[in-house]
Amino acid sequence: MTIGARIGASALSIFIFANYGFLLMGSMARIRARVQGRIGQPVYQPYIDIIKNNARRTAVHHGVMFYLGPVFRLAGGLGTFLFIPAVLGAPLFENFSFSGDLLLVMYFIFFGQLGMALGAGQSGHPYSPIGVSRGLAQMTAFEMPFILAVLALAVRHDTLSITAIVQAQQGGVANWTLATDPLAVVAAVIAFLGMSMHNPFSVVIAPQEIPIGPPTEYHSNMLGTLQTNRAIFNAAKLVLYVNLFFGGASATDGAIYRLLDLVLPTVPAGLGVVAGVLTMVVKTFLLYLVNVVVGVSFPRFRTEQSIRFFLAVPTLIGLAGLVLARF
Amino acid sequence: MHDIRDLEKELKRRYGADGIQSNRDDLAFTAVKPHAVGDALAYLRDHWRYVHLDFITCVDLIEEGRLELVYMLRNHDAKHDLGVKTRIDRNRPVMESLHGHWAAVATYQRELREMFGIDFPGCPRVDEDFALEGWDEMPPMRRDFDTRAYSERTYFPRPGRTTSDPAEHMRTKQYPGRADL
Amino acid sequence: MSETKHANTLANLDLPEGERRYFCDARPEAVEPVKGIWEKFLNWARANSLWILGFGTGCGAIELRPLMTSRFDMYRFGVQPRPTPRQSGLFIIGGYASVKTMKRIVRSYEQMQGPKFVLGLGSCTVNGGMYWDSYNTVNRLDHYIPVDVYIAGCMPRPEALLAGIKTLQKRILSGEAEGQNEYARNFDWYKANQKSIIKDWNMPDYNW
Amino acid sequence: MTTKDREKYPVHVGGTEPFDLESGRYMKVWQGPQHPGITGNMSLELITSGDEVVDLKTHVGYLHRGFEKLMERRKWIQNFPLVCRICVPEPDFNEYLYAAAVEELSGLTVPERANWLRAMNLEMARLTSYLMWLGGQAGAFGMGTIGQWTVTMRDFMLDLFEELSGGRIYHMYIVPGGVRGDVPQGWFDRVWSTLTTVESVLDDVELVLFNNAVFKKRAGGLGVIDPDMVDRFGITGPNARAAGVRRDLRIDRPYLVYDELDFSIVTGDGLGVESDAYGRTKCRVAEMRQSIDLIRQMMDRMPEGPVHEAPPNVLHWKIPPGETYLSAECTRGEYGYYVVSDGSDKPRRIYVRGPSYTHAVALLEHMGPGTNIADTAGLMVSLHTYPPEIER
Repeated sequence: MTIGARIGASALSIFIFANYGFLLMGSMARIRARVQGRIGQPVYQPYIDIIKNNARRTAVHHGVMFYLGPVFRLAGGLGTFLFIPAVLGAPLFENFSFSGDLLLVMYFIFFGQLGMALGAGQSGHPYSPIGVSRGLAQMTAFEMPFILAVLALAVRHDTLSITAIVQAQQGGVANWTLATDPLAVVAAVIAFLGMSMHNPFSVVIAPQEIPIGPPTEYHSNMLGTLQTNRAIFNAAKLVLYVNLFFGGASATDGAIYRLLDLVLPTVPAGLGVVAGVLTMVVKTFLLYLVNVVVGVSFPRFRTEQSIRFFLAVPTLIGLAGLVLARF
Repeated sequence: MHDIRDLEKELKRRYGADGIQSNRDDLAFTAVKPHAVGDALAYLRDHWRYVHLDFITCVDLIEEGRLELVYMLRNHDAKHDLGVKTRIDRNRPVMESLHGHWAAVATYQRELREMFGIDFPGCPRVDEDFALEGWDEMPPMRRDFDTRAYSERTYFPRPGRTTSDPAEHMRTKQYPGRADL
Repeated sequence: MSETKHANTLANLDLPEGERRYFCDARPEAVEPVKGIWEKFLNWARANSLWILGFGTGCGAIELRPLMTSRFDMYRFGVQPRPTPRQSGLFIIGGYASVKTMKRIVRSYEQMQGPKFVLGLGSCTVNGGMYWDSYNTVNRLDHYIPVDVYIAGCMPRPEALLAGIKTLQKRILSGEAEGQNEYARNFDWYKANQKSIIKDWNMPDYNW
Repeated sequence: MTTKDREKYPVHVGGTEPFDLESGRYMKVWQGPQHPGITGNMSLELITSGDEVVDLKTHVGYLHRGFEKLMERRKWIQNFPLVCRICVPEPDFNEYLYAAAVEELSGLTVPERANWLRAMNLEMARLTSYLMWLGGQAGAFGMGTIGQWTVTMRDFMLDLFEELSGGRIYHMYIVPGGVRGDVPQGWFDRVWSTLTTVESVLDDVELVLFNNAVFKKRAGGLGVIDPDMVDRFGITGPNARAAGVRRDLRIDRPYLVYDELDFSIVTGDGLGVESDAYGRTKCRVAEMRQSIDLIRQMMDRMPEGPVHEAPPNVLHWKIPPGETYLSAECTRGEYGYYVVSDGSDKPRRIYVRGPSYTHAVALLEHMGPGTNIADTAGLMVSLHTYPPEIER
């Protein structure tokens, strides 16, 4: 596969999963509204918001770094996605995955927030540094269980390639990390709550206790960039988690593929890819649903409370998972 | 033991209070000289269990050229309210600051300073703006401050508002010919 | 600062040297809308994604909570509250504006990014309403910031608020809601009115 | 926080700034007036060191309308639409206190049934205001779901008010000489069913809130009020009762028909909770259930009869000279009206005593230092401060 075709394929997959991320945001807002007894905004509301934000007529200049913040954030989101194979066995969706992509992805996940911190710092609004300090402190905290879980995986499968990890989980739920390393999965999922900044770990962007953190001064097209990144970044993190812990999605395997296999004499490759994408969509939706349900049913931790929490329970679970994976 | 007569005697003997007028069986008023207010309040608080300060306010007696300060105290055990009044000069209104007695007194004094122009030397933050900001007219709660004239002078009243005397309206429009209106 | 300034110079010059660079020393400029179908499309997006500034300026704010909850769910129309003026485009003045609040209203309004819309809630924003003779509440809101829609009543019901929001959306779709440009064109007049009531003007004339 | 912890912070002397903001150790942050985590329209001037508030100043006046001045230039009856505007969440206490003061000064008598309806109106207002507050308290800690539920319940209560008085927020139902009209047909039944709905939602709220580890962590130990602070700061209402001080004007000095009703004071130690934000929340939820019970008692024992004693021609109504102070137990504490009449057809002086006057300024400025900057909103809401009754 030539590099040009590869770039084109990645662009296409980014486009598909970005739209999926938008629709995910919209539908989750609706689910949140249902818990609160409301109807909620339309599913396509994120699109309108982004169009409006990019169509703002005026914007305020705070300096170069202020502009670069959202760019870094978007770069982080894109980079995270670009090195994750979305669907196994589908050249269209394997992006730029290579043998050591896990390390690179884990770097990219936190790259965006650092860039954002620099940009928000230059905005000069007192709320921004407060939110930045909270955010970075929490980030270092929930990195710990996440990294322990990933190490458990790496030790278990003796590889740093996401593709290989997904490959190793094929062939039924029994091979999933959920079944092989349940402790690592628990630690990682708790870390995901913090990573996706839902309650109870959302003090960074809390409206009540000092609004609203780093993006206080961001508006107009910069806010639009941030929203776009949120969609892509959410999708990327979800895909990564499903790949690492929930068996990923394959174009030549999976429940939907088997179903097709029953009804059709021979499943064409394109249909297999569609089946893989559908598997990924279902799994990511369920994973995100867990987050949202937890989010609507909890208040927020304060910064130091959430740091204590992360460094206590999930870290110990992750350590136990690592030990179990080794021996 | 809370006996209103003993209290009256004590206040008369110690602070020259001129009697206690009881409006209800749980509400009474007394009046002392300005210099004695601080001691009287402390005495009431410490010896007669008037531990709770309801409010401090001021009534503008413009006819007598006086400002009447009212300190309303409450005795929770005897279920009795006692209002301690004192009158100060309206043209040079200065009153002893009692911010040591209760924590909220400073706030009340800030408001009185702003609304009535009473000075409380030594009261913390007494010269800061409380409710108003950059007010340069006479203190607005004085009787001779005409709020309507100030509003019409300042705030671009929207034309079309007709204010009619309701009594006049009833007499002419609603019940013409009624004698008792 | 009680002394009157020339209306066509910005007050940044009166600031201490260190603080001048913090604020914008340029006057607001009217941004002409691009003509044609593209602007219609953008207006559609603006009308369907109204972000309210979370600033309860008066007692009208108490009817915004029911508006957000399940009875009158304003999220259905793409209306949602935002905590920071930079990101919000709709300013609901919840009732009477005292002078002290008016100062903050002006600052928040100028910090909002255009196109921005103002919705005057309650009779007290129209002509002072119940406080028409009060010494501390402004009578006509539209003398200080441009107002797109007034909602009369004290207090207006949430249904009235929804109707006002729908009216505002119609105005935006028809391209009439150009309050930002109006503010920029009549900047001096608005500034003079604001300074006539805000006695201690200790901020720049136009702070982004 | 206790008094001992305060000693490590500089004290205010005459409002001079004890913190050197240029030193880089402190940062000044304004919370409000444009802030979702603020009650109403006020602002807190915070000086923070790291994540900790070392100094807090309350700034009020953003809602100052000069009520007391306006009342002095309106006739007695013309003030009735005005007084209820002082307190938006529960205007009925203003209506009742002003009406009672006018009646006491003018010697106007009130029919029996009117008193019962007044008391019922006040209890419904208490419940409505508490529902609003509960949402705010949970929302201050980031739990918007509770607010969505309770504010909807508040809407159902407002429907009852609307059916009774025609107004959702401002009722103007309690007028001198009684109430403005008798209850509509079948209104009591609707009240009863609505109260049942509210109770069921309260069960859910208690389940979600008081069994919630995160809420316990956030609200527990936040803003502790020692019983010895109560008299010094003039703390009243649930804030004092949660500290274990048994003071409730409805029982200590029964007004209206409260002496005929069967209820007891809700105190923090009675519920076995500390006097922190969590304990205050528990106390207030208990009082919500109590007022639901009170409303039901009143509906059971409501006597028949007239509801309004017509005053003389209100347009020429001259109140004989005199002065009085009436206080009632509102949601936040002691609400009082000090009315002075000089015999004319307009009041001479009316002073409105709101409980937030001490809670939001003196008490909050005392309790602020030492709290986490993320807790200031929760602390302020847990005191149930409401700005308009401070500046009026």
